[in-house]
Amino acid sequence: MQFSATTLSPAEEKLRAEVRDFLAEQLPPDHRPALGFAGRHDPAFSRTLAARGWVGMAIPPEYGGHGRSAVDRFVVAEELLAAGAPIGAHFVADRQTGPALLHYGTEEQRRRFLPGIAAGEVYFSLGMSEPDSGSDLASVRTRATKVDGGWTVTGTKVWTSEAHRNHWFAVLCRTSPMEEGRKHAGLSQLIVDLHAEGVTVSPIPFLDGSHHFNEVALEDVFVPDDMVLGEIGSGWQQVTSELAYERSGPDRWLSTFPVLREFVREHAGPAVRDDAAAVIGRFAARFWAIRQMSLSVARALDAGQAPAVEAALVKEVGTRFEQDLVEALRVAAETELDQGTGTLFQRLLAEAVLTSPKVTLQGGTTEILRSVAAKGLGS
Amino acid sequence: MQFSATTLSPAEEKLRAEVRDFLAEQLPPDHRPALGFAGRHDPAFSRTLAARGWVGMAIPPEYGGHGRSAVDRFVVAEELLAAGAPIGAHFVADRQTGPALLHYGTEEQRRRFLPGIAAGEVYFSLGMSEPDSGSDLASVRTRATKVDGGWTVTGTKVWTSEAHRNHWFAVLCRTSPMEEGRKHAGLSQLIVDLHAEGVTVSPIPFLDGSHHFNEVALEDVFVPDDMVLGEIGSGWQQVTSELAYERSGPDRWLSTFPVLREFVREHAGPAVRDDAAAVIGRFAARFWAIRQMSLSVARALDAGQAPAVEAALVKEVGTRFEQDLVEALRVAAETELDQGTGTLFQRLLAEAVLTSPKVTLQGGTTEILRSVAAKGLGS
Amino acid sequence: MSATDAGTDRAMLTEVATGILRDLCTPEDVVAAEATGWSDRLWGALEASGFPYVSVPEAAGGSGGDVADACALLAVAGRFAAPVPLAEAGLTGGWLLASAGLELPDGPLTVPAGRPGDVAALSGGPGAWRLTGRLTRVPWGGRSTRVALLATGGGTSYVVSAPTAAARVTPGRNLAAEPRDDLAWDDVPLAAGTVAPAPAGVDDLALRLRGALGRAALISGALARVAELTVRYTGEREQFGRPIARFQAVQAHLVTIAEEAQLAGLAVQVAAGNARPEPGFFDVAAAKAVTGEAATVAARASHQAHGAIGMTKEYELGQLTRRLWSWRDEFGSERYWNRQLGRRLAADGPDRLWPRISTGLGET
Amino acid sequence: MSATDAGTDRAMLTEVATGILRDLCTPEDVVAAEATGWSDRLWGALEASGFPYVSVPEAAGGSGGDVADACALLAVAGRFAAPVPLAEAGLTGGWLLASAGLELPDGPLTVPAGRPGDVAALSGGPGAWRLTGRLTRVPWGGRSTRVALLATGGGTSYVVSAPTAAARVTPGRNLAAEPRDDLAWDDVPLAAGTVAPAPAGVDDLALRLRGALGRAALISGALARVAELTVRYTGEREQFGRPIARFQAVQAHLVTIAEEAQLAGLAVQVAAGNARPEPGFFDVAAAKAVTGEAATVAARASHQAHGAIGMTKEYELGQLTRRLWSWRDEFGSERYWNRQLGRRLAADGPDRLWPRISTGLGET
Repeated sequence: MQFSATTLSPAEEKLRAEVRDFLAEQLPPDHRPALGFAGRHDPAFSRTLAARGWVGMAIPPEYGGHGRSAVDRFVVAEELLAAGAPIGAHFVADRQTGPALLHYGTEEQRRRFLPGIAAGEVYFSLGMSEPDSGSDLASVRTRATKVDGGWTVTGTKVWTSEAHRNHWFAVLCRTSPMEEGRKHAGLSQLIVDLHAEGVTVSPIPFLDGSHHFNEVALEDVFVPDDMVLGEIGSGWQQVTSELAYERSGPDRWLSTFPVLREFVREHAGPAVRDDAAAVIGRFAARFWAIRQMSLSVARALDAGQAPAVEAALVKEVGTRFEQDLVEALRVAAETELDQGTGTLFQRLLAEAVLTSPKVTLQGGTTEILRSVAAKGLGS
Repeated sequence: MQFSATTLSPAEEKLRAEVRDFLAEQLPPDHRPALGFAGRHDPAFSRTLAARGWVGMAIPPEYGGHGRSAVDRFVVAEELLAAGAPIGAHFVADRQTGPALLHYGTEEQRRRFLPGIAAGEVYFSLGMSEPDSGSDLASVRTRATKVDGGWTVTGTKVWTSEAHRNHWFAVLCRTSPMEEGRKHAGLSQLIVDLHAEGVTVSPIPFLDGSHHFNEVALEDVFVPDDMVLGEIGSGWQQVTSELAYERSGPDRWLSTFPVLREFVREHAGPAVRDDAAAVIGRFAARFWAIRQMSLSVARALDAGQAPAVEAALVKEVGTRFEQDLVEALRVAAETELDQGTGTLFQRLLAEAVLTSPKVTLQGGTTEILRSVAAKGLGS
Repeated sequence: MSATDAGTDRAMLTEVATGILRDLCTPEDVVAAEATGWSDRLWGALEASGFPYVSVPEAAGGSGGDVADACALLAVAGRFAAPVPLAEAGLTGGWLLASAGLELPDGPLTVPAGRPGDVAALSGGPGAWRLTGRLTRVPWGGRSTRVALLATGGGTSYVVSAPTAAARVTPGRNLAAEPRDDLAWDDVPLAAGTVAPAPAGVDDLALRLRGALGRAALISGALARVAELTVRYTGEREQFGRPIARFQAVQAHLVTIAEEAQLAGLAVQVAAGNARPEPGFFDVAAAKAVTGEAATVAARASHQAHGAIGMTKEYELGQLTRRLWSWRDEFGSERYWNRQLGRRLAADGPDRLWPRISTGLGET
Repeated sequence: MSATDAGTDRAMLTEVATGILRDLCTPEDVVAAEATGWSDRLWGALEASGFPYVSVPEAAGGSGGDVADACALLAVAGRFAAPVPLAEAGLTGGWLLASAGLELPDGPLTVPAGRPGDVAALSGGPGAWRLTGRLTRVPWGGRSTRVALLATGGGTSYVVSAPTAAARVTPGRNLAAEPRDDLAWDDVPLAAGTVAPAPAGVDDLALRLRGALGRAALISGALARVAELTVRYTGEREQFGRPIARFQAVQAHLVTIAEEAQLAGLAVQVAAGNARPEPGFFDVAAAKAVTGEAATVAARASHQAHGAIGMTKEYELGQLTRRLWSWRDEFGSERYWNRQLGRRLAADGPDRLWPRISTGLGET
C-alpha cells in the first residue's frame, strides 16, 4: 500500500480555473452552500453543468460523455463540493451508475441511459439497503421471480436517496434462493423504473427534517429482461465493487468544508483568538493532507491500478474527519444552534450537526472499512 | 448496572484528614511525586504507613490487619496517590495478595504472610504474564510437575513488577496438560520465593529507562505443597477474580493527577490563559466525576454487592482518561520534554508521556475490559 | 402530591412522574408535538400534579421538595424528551419569583437563557415600573405566560415577573424543535406585585447555575435512555448471523455510551445533592461540563452503533440526540464551563485542587 | 556520490542511505548508542558518502540536490532512529552557512532550535567580531563542532559559524536520549571567515521552517516503520487461537496507524516537493502540524496494539515512539503551527481558504 504525492498538470489547473469561473457565475455570492453531494437536488444546475461537459466525464464520447481522466473528475468534484454547489440530482448517476453501466451493462443499456446521464437529465438512486440488512448486503430479501420476458420483483428498500425525484434505481435482489455457505450467490441487480406500476415511494424524514431518503416498496413490479444489469447471480460482486467507487472521492471529506469557510469568515482578520486560530489551522492542514491522499488515489486509477485499500483508508479517515471538524467548530463557536436563524455559519453548523452522523455510515460503515483496510495492510 | 452517588461519612472524612496530615509531615513540600502506585518502591515509607494502620486495611485483626471497609481503603489510597506518595513496595501485596490469601489461602498461609503484609514488610509481585501470553492467560506455559512434598516449576514470567526488590510472587502455571475445549482447566497458583534456588530475575528496561519490570526465569524451582494457593486446577478462576480487584480503585485514574496539579502551579493566579483554563477545568471536572464512579464501587463492595461490570467500566474510562490528560497537558504546555531538566511540571510530564502507554494494558487491556463490560450491559 | 412526599420520597416522585410521562409522552406523542414543541395535554397533567413547582416551598405556592428532587424530576423529563418547559419552572423561574416573594403565575413560566447581549432594565420607580428589555432564545418564550427575570432599575437589581403577552416575540427553535424565542419589551408598564427587589445571592450567576444544572439533569436522563436503546437495539439487530453487540467495534460504542451516561448521571446527582440550598459553583460547572461532553460522545457512539435507523426523525434515538446536541450548548457549553472552572481553580492555586476535587461536600 | 545523482535520482539516494543505515544503525546499534545519543561509526560512514550536506550546492562545498532530496534522506534517518544530527546539517545548518558564503565545518554541525529566550548578539565589528549568546536545547550541541546561527550586530543580521569548543555546555536530552544541550558564549572572539551578513530571506522564520520540515521528515520515516512493525507484530502474535490482527479492535489500531503514517508521508513529500527553492509557510506549517498529530495518534495506537512488548526500552517500537514524542514538539508543536497557520488564514479571509488548501503549487 502506498500513496504517492502528485501535483496537477497545467491542463488540470486550467480545468480547475474554468470550473471556478463557472461557479462564480452560477452561484450568487450569498447562496447557502449545500453540504456534500446529497445537499440539494437541482436539475437545472445539473443540466447547466452538463452543458459545460462536467457531467458524464467518465463516460466515453460514443455514449454522449467526455472520456476524461479520474483526476479531471476529481478536480471538478472538489470544486463543486468546496463551493457547496447543488449537485444532488445527477451525482449518484454520474459517480456510480454510469461506471456500473459501462462495466456491466449491455450495449443497448448503455445507449439508452448513458447519454441522458451525461446530459444531466437522467437520475438514478441506489437500491441496496433493506430494513433488515445494513452492512450485510448478502442478507437482502427483495426477491425477483422469473416470468415470461422478465422478472417480477417484490420487497422493500430503505434509505433510497431522492427516490421521489429520480427516475430509476438499481435494485439488488435475490434471484435464486439462499444456499447454506454460499450466501453471496443468487443475488442480481435489476434496473427498476421508479415510476413503474407497483412501486411506492414514501419519505423517511431525516433527523434535520429534510426529505432526502425514502422507503421504496416494490409489489410485483415487472422488470423486463433487458433491464437486468450484468449477470444474473453476480449482483453481490457488482455491488461490492460499486461500494469501492463510493469510497475515496472528494465527496468523502469535503462535505463540511463550507462550514469551516464560514467559520473563517466569522473570525476573519488579523486579531483572531488563539483557540479559533488553532482550529482553523488544524483543519486546513488536514484538509490539505487528506486531499493529497484522495488525489493520489485518482492518479493511481488513471495509471490503471486498483487502489482498493487506499480508497477504503481515504474514506475512513475522511468521514471521521468531517465529523471531527463539525464537533471542533461547535466547541469553538460556543453558540446555540438553530437551522433557521443566526449567521450563515451558525445555520450551516446546525445543519452539519444534524446530518454528520450519516457520513460514517454511507458507502460502508467505519467498521466495515476498517476491516477491508486492515486485511489489505496485512497482505 | 447502576452507580449511585455516595458521600463520605464524618468518620471517613476524619480518616482523610488524618492521612493528609500524615502526608504533609512525611513528604517534603518539594518532593518529586511518584506517578501511580508503581511510581516508587520505598520500604521505609511502607513501614511508616503501616505503623499508622494504613496498610493491610482489608486484613482482619486476627492476621495483623485492620478490617477496614472498602471506602476507608479508597480514601487512604486516593490521598496517597494524589500526593504522589511512594507506595510501590507494599501496594500489590496490600491490594491483591492479601485479599487472595484471605479468599483462597490456608490458615497456615494466612498466619505466615498476612501479618508481614499488614506491617508493610512483606512484598509480593504477580506472576501472570509470559512471553507468549498477554490477555489470553489460559495460554501460559510455565509448568509445575508434582514431586515428593511439592512441585517443580519451570518456565518464564515477564513484566513482573519489582521482582528484584520483592520477596514472593504468585505464579500462575499449568499443573496438568491442556485439554482441548477446556483450556482454563489445569491451571494453578503457587507462591514462589523470589530468592529460591533456580529463580533468576533479569531487568526489562522500561521505555523511560527505569527498572521496574523483570523477567523471572524459573528452572526446576521446588515449591512445597503448602505454598499452593487455593485449589490445584482453580488457578484461572482465582486469577481472573484477582483482575477484578485491579480494576476500579483510585490507582486506575489518579496516576497522572500530580501532573495536572503541577500544571495548575505553572498557571496559578487570576490571569490564566483561556486554553490553559479550559484544560484545567475539563480535567478537574472529569476527575471529580470519575472519582464518584470509583467511590460508588467501593460503597457497593461494602454493601456486599459484586459490581464487576461497574469496576470494568471505571477502569476502562479511568485509564483512558489518564492518557488523555497527559496528552492534553502536553499540547497545552507547548514545551520540549526532558525527564532530567526543567520545572517539576515539565519533568513529571516527560515521565508521564513515557509511562502512560502502560496504563491501558495493566490489569486487562482496554479491549478485554470492553468485552467484560459490554456483556454485562446486555444482561 | 403533597410537598412532604416530594421532599422525603424522591423515588416516589420519579415513579409518579415516570407514570405520567409514559402515558402522555410516548415517542409518538413527542413526534406529534414537534410542530409546536409543546404538548398541552402533558403540561396540564404535570401541572395538575404540582410537578412544575417542585423545589419551590409550599409557603410560596410551590410543591416543596429540594433541588435534588427537581433534578430527579428533570432527569425523567429528559428521558422522555418531554416537550414542556419543566426545567424553566421550579428550579429556575419558580425559585427566582419565590425568592423575591412574587407570585407564581398560572400557565407556563420561563427564564432568560443568560445569553450575551441580553438586557432588561426598569424605569419609573415603585408602583409605576416599566420594563424595557431584549432577551434572545428564551425557552418556550412565546408559549409561556410569564418570564421570571432579573432587571436593573436605578442601580438596584429586581426580580420581575414579566408578561409575555406584552412582548414582541420572534420565534426560533433549537435542533430538537423546542421553542427558543426572542422576546422584546419596549417601555411596557408592569402590574403591581410583579416586581420586587432581588435578595442577596439572587443574581445572574445564581440563576445561570440553576439553569445549567437543569440542563445537566435533562441531559443525564436522555443519556440513560440512549444507553438503554442502544443496548436493546444492538442485542436484537443481527448482521452476519449474530447480534451486532457481539462485535468488538459495537462493544466499544456500548461501553463508551454506558460510561458517559453513568458519569453524567452521577455528576448531576452529586451536584444536586450537594445543594444546600444553593447549588455550588464547582459542582454545577463540573456537572454541566461533564454532561455536555457526555452528550457529544454518547450521541456519536449511539448513532454509529444504530446505523441508519437512528437517523430517522421519528425514531426515539433521534428525538433524544437532537435534544442532547441542543442542551449541551444551552446555559453554557462544556467549553464555557471548563474555562470558568479552570479560571477559578487556577486562581485558587495548586494546593487547593485535590481537596476541591475530592470533597463531596459541596463547598462553593 | 556525486551531486548529479543526489539531484536526479532520489530513489538511488534513499537506497544507498538505507543500505548504510541497515548495516550500521540496527536496533541493537541504536540501543548501544543510547548512553551518548551518538554513533561515531554511523556519522563517519554518512560523512564519507556526503550525506550530511545533501541539498547544499556543490559550489558551496555540499553534495548538491534539493530540499526534497534532503527530506527523503531524513525520512530514512527517521525510520532507523539514527543517532546523528542529520537534520541539523544540510537542510538547516548547511543551508544557513552556504547562504552567507561561509565554509562548511569538518565534523558535525548543528543549529539552534529557535526556542523562546534564545539570544545571540555580535559586538566588535568586522574583523574583530565577538559572540555573546545563550541557546537552549541545541540538538547535539555539545557533540557538534560548530553551530550555524543568526546573530544581530549593530542592527544587522549576520550568519555565524560559532565554535562549540568556546561555549559552556549544559547537557540535556530529549525523551529518546538524543542530546539537547544548552550552549552559552560569553564575549567569545570569532575567527575570520566565520561571520557574514545574512542575505535577504535568510532569517529566523526561514530557519524555523527548515527546522520544522526536517523534523516532519524524520517523523514521517519513523511512522512508516511503526506501521510496518505493527502490521508484522499483530499478524504474527496470536491470542485466543488466532492472530490478533483479526480482532476488530486491533484492526482499528492498524488502520489508524496506516492513515496517520500515510498522511504524514504525503504531507512531507508535498511540502518538500513544493520548495523552489525555499519551503513555503503554508506547506511547512501544515506538514509539521499533520506529522505532529500523526506522531501522537499513531504512537498511542501502536503501543495499544503491541501490548507490553512495545514498552521495553530495547524493542524497536519504543526507540521510534520516544523519538516521535520528542520530535513532535521540536521546532514548534502541532498546536503552535496550527495557531500560526490559522492566524495567517484568518487574516487572508474566507475566500482564499479553499484556493490555498487545493493548490499543490507551493504558494507561500
